[in-house]
Amino acid sequence: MPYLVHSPEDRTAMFEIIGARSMDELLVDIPRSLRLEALQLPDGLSEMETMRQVTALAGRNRVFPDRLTFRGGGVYRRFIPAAVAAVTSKPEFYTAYTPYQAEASQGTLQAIFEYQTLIAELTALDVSNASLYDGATAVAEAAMMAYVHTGRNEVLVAGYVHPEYVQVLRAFGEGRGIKVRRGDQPNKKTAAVIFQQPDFLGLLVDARGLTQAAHDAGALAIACVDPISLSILAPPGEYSADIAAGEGQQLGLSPSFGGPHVGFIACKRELVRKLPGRLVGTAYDAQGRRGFTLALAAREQHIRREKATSNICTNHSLCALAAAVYLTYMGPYGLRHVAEVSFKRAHALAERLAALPGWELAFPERQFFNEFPVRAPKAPALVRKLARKGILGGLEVSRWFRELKGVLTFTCTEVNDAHALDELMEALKA
Amino acid sequence: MPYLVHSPEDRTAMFEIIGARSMDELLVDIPRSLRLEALQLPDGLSEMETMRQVTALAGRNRVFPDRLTFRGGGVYRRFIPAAVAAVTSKPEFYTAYTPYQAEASQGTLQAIFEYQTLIAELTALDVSNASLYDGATAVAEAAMMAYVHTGRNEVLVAGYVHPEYVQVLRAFGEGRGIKVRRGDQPNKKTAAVIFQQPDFLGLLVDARGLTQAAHDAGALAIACVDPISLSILAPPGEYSADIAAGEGQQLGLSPSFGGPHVGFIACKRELVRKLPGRLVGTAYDAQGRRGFTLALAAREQHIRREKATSNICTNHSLCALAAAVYLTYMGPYGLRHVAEVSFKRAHALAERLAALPGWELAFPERQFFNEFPVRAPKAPALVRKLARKGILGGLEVSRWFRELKGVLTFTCTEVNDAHALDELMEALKA
Amino acid sequence: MTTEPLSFELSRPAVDPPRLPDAEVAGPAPSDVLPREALRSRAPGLPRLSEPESMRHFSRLASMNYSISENFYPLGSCTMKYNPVLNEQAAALPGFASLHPYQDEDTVQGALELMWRLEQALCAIVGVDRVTLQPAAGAHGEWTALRMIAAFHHSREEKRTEVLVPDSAHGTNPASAALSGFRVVEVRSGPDGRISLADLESKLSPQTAALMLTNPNTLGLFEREILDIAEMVHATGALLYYDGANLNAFMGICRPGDMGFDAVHMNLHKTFTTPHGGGGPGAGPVGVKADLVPFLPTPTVERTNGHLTLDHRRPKSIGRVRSFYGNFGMLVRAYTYILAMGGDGLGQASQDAVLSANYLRKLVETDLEMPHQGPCMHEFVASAHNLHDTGVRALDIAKALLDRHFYAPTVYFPLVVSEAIMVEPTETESKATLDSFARAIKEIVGQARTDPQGLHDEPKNLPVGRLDEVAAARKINAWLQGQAEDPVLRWKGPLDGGPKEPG
Amino acid sequence: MTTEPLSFELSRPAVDPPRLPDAEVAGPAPSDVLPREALRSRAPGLPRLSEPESMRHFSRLASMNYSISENFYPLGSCTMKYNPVLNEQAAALPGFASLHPYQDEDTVQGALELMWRLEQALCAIVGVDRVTLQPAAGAHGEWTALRMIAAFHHSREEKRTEVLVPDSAHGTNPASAALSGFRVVEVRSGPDGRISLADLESKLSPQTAALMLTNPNTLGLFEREILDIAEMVHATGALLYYDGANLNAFMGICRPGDMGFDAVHMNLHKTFTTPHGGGGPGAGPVGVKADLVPFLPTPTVERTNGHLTLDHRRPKSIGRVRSFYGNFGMLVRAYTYILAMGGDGLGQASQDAVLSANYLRKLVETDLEMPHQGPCMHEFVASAHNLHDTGVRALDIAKALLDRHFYAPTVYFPLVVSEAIMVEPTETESKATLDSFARAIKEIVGQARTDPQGLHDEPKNLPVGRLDEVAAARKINAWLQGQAEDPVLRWKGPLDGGPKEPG
Ligand SMILES: Cc1ncc(COP(=O)(O)O)c(C=O)c1O
Ligand SMILES: Cc1ncc(COP(=O)(O)O)c(C=O)c1O
Repeated sequence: MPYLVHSPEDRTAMFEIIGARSMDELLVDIPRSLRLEALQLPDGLSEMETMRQVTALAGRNRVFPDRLTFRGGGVYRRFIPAAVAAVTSKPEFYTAYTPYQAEASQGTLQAIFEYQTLIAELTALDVSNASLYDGATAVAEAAMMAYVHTGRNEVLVAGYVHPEYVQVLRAFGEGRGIKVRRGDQPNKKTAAVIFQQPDFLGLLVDARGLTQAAHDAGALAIACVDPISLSILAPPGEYSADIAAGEGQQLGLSPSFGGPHVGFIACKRELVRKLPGRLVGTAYDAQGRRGFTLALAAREQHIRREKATSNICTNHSLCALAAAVYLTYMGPYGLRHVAEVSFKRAHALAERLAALPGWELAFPERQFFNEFPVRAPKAPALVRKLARKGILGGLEVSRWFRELKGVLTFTCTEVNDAHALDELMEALKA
Repeated sequence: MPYLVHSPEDRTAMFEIIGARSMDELLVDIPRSLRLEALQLPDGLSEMETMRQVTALAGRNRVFPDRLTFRGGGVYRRFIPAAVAAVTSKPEFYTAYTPYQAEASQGTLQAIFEYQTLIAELTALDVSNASLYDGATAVAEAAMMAYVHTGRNEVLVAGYVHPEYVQVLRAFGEGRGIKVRRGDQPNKKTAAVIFQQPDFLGLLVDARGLTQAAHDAGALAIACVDPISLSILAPPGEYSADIAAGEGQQLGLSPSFGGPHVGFIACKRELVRKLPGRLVGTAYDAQGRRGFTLALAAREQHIRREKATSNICTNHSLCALAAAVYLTYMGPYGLRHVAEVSFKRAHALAERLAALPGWELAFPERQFFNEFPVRAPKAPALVRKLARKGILGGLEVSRWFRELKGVLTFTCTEVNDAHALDELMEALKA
Repeated sequence: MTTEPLSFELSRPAVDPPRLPDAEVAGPAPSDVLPREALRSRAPGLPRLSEPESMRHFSRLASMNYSISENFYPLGSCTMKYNPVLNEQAAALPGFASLHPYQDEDTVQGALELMWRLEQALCAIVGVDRVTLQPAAGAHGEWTALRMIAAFHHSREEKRTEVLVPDSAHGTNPASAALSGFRVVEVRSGPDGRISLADLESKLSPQTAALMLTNPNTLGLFEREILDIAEMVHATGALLYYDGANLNAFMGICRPGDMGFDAVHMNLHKTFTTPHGGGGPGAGPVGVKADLVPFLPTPTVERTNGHLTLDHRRPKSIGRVRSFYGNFGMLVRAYTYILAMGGDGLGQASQDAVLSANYLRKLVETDLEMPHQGPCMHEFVASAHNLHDTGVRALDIAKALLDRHFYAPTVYFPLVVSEAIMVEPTETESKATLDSFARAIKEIVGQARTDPQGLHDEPKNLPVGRLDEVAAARKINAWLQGQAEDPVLRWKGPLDGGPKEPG
Repeated sequence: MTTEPLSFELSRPAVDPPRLPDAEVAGPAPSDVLPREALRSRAPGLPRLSEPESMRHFSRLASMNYSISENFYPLGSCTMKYNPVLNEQAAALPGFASLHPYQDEDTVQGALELMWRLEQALCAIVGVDRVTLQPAAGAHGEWTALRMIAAFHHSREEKRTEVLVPDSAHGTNPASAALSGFRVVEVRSGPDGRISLADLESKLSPQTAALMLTNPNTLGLFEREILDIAEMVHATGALLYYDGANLNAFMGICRPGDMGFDAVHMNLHKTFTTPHGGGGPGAGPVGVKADLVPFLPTPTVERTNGHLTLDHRRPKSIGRVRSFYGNFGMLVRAYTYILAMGGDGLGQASQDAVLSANYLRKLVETDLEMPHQGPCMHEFVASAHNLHDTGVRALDIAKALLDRHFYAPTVYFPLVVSEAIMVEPTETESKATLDSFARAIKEIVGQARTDPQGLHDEPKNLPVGRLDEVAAARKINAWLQGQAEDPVLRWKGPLDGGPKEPG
């Protein structure tokens, strides 16, 4: 059978050494009444047939070309350098466990240390952890940090933060009796003000103002940020937000129907002891050689148990590695270049869309980055029409925000070449 | 620029150390009149645009699904275990050079040693070399061996040997004044009788008889064989052919429009010194540890120069590695299983095709393996019709053999499931 | 092997950025339209390396790792089994990897069908009614299940504030309980390494919301009295939660659902071969009995005459536990594995896992202390306590194994065994490998008697020797008070080290 | 690192074969219809391993290799530069990898277009009129070109039987000439490391069919008098053949075609980054001037108003040199590389290659003997002759470098330099790497004076120590006379070791 190694003769020899006659003797502790005859599953398939079945399922999905994908909402098509898969597909990386034995895991540990530094640099904060599950849980964990740090049990969500992130925040909050309110007026009960920059619609918010307001109320400011935009937009550290959290999918990860991606979280020095999850630090051997090892484990569940800052154990290391490879490939100016291209194209597209009869920018007075909301006539029908032409058009946000009926958000990145924009415009006019 | 590492500052520093002021000073030896302004090629593209252009070219090719590919003629669609690419895509294997420094190349050397053994076992001969370019050059090299060994300058090609192999044999032969004749009656001038088992049409030949005839005339017998069939058909060693040569594409390599594939060659002990190309053997270090190293280099061009058995230097190592992984995955019974499945399906299909009105087996009295020739009404139109239905139908062999007008060869392997056979039959009837 | 510099240390200011597409359209630059204060003032200190340099950098880092691909990895409780390469091919299919999570349902029927089939298969394997595929890992699944359990009690207007957790439990259990708002009450293990029914009895109360149990427990021992335990727990109106990290012990042999568990999490990155990735991503689906189904997180995948939909309208749901629908790429891998193995293969896998564990246990039982009686299930916990007098500790044995090309077992867990050495061979390691591992243990234990110092000095054959974690911790504390130089928790370039404009 | 058993040594008789599809159709089994004597009597002795075992086996073998992905690989004459991972992605596209060579032309227009464009690009780079992409490697290209040269002379009813080859030439040159039916006449190099015009003069005759030249030659020196050489050769009615192994020295700087070469081979697996694969597959296209075009191998790729065809009807063609159309997968990689680099990138690549070689030459010129005056082009040849008195030879330096994580330069080639050490850094190695390599050389040369024996004992840090090739050769000779036991040139199981029927 596939992936099994013992031959019948091996098994016999092993039973002999053990001194057992049969499997049953090894399973004596299991109450007879619990024993199964067999699993109610079909027998296994050959590798070829397995792959054909799986490929057939993949074939029942519609793949929109990246250049004609204008839908974002938290997951974006971007150019992924071949280098990323070349590194993450190395078995030495992807078949290793969490680096408990540091000396035999320096590859993973150093890569994570580099990832931590890259995130800290992007956010302009002091320390990043080794990764979290996704942007939603990263924001929720940030809120938990604020709750523990301030001892206050209310968090304020300002503006259009990704609706799914807010839902996850509520679920996390409920467990610990934390109230999640919408608004931007913090008070004495407020543990943190959470905002997204750019927000779920792609619009820029007054990050400085919100941070100031939070601090004035003795609350923390939590900025949910787009890592690519940070090569151009002021990073949380520059407006002295306390915690930055967000989704790292754009850093070299494929959409993959929503996961696995990677949540990042970074904070100021004072908050490091409250950070959830893994953290890698330097350590030295007897000869003074520098190495890397898991650090500040006293925050974590395996030491602190119920008093841990979080329950997270397995995180998203390999995705963090992908992000590290991506950022190393891009470098500071490559990253800024793709951000600028995305910005320019989004603004060019916004202008062309707004010029269509019956169309208008939903928030003409607001600035945006590479995603923006437009009000379009019969949005639903229109999106279906685009789909028929192989274009994944804007996202209908009314599904989450009733007040935004008829509003679509469009996004542009370096994959949407000028000709793709033209195709979109033609498809809309046709 | 992509793949270049020096920064302008690096270059300046290097020029300084060298003590040269400019590139021109390093290129003084090149006559001025020869210096170019620049290459007449467009500037480089970004990785994304490069991949898009290449993908666009790939998109202009028609890919027939493996299940609906019934065309062979020397290149076959077979199930390729994921293990093969997983191994050959390891940079430690694919970015290494020919293993000149044995101690730092044990991975490649041992893998080739295993490949040599696998081929020797399949062919039931004593020794295999490390690989050749393809089946055609393997047969030609085998003929050169016979020429050198017997001192005779005529080789006999018996029956339907792959026409391209024969063309290559002629080109090789011309250089050395070797005559290539068709026929199966060797004489005193005959260096070798070359036959293919199964032959180009898929038919079985009397390998024993031909070998006997060759030996009776003091000539060598060269068997061009299908490695998969050897799990069932008598291997060259069992009917005491002197040299086995052939194409290894079926051992885990994709069709890839005809290459790279791998030529294999194996021979009896007496002929080993005449073998072309690389050969790996065991060697031991001072502590008695077993290792592997290039062996019998005295046959080769880098030592023997114009007296070498062949000029081959770079061969097809990585393809040989793929074959080794494939054969290790399959094992003796896995390999026999796919051969049997191919055999059964081909015979089932042959019967169904022969039953079609106006169709008939081209050589009803001959046995075949998993490829066979049928005479079909308006073959050309028919093949085009199948193509329109996404089926890569039989191969028109009249293109090489005028006497086989209207004959198509069909092939079946483990990828052509029963349903695919039905689809083919329906398409033909429709 | 040597160490490798950090990418930041290899970086040089003037290295060209990669070639990237131009905007091609006339649009404003950010600085044209955005207010100054919205813009970044100083470029982030990312490294500047050419592709050849960075690829070699990461290739060298890779070679500094042990991994199942090259090393026996007997890490107890982690089920480090062979990761089929086929799974990777499947997950990389564009029909999966390129799907946007917000595509319309009718364009992702294949993805939803895969999720549906995987849910069905997992239901059959653990014996539950429904499964949510959303949790990203085991701990996430634990917490998700406890949220459901809380909602369940709440829906019945019961105030239950305590969750019972055995002292042998994994740290994520109490942590998940606490983060879900419960008070954690520890239940003691008896001398036989199994939960003490007496102690359980005494801790159970009307406050009890649930008992979290791992079975076989973290000692690799099957909780013989599981049926009585289930009865006791249910009698008090509490629910029974199953930590599925040890599911590899009995696929096709028995099912948590039949044992009376109400909620079950599974680690697809353990039992179902999705690669561990050096610390994730994984997937921690949770299966529940009918009573808990209404509380499942949204959305669920529903199938009505062949058409698949995502159900977001579930009034009693605990809501969302993460964005989108789970670690889909991992679900593809697990489904691929289940298809290839089939019911027959999975059953044999568990049997081989148990056989291998008992075999290896037998081989080393004379070298190490065995605190509990066998047979064990898929793993066993030994103790280095017998070497106490030599001064050799479990940690030394771990490091000595590294020098012999084996990854180390889990050490110092579970906490109930002193000098614990937790060994899980899994079904994908050959008898030959187990034999050589046992020889290594024998050799090391022998050396403990003759040359303990030699063991304290290991590892010697790795890029770095034993790292001084105590000194490292001290330095971090100093750093947190601003009294130590980088690099500690991150690299920091010279203050003016922000790269200049590209040359 | 340790050694790894052979797959045959890991094999066990009763291991299950892999799961494979059934026939699904009613058809006869071979034994039902084929005569006994057509059937195999004994199953081949292939190993029987589970997938996890064989994957680990090959993973471990991989880790026993040095490769450019992890090591500086200054192997002179081999141009071991970075292999872009993008090339691998391109070649794996199903639109290329799944094409059958006998598909109808209208279904493979993209593949033919790629070949056409690659041919155009190569023509522009080396300055010729047409290129055949068929040869599988450099040597194959040499032979192909010589066949064309022979056909050319023959078509003009000239009987020219000799090919001139410099003493510094690569072994494939004389071998290819001989296999193509020519008598090889060696031309001596002068003291400056360049071909002696006087000697060339004396060897040229009406018998001369061609002069084979590498420029820069294998000493890394540009043949200054190439224009005179060309004139001399052409004056006698002979042709000039260019061995393109060293093309990396001057892309965009000058062109063999302009130097007067009539035929040129290129090694795509050197200059154009197709990976070397541990010894191939490569690709050795041959470019020719108009006079030789009629003799190109069949088929050629032709393009008429956008439509591409394969031309098999070429009456004067030398015929076929291999099956199908070349190592297509390698052509895809090379084309991808050329697209990404562009004319500007290729030019800079060669300039950097020359810069790096001269830089490294400068760094080591005080440690090793430099038999010839610089500047060099993309590589240089040093000599360990200066260590003669210490008993340390080029081979010892090579092995000592291995222990310092560098692959070794080419040693003992070219033959015209004693104790030759041929170093080619390429443009994709950083200054930092070159500096560390130079430090290693300095260190080793230093050790030669203080501790030569230490160097004779290297390598020490690899899976095996220095292998005794002399003893190995002796054993092979014995084996060939049936006087030595396997394994020598192959593994051989116990005589009855043929696996039994599957259990
Ligand atoms: C017994 C046990 N429970 C829970 C967990 C947590 O699972 P995860 O790491 O996937 O969050 C683990 C794995 O570390 C475990 O071994
Ligand atoms: C100078 C020279 N000529 C010819 C060759 C032969 O090329 P190949 O190995 O591709 O046959 C080589 C490479 O080994 C070489 O270095």
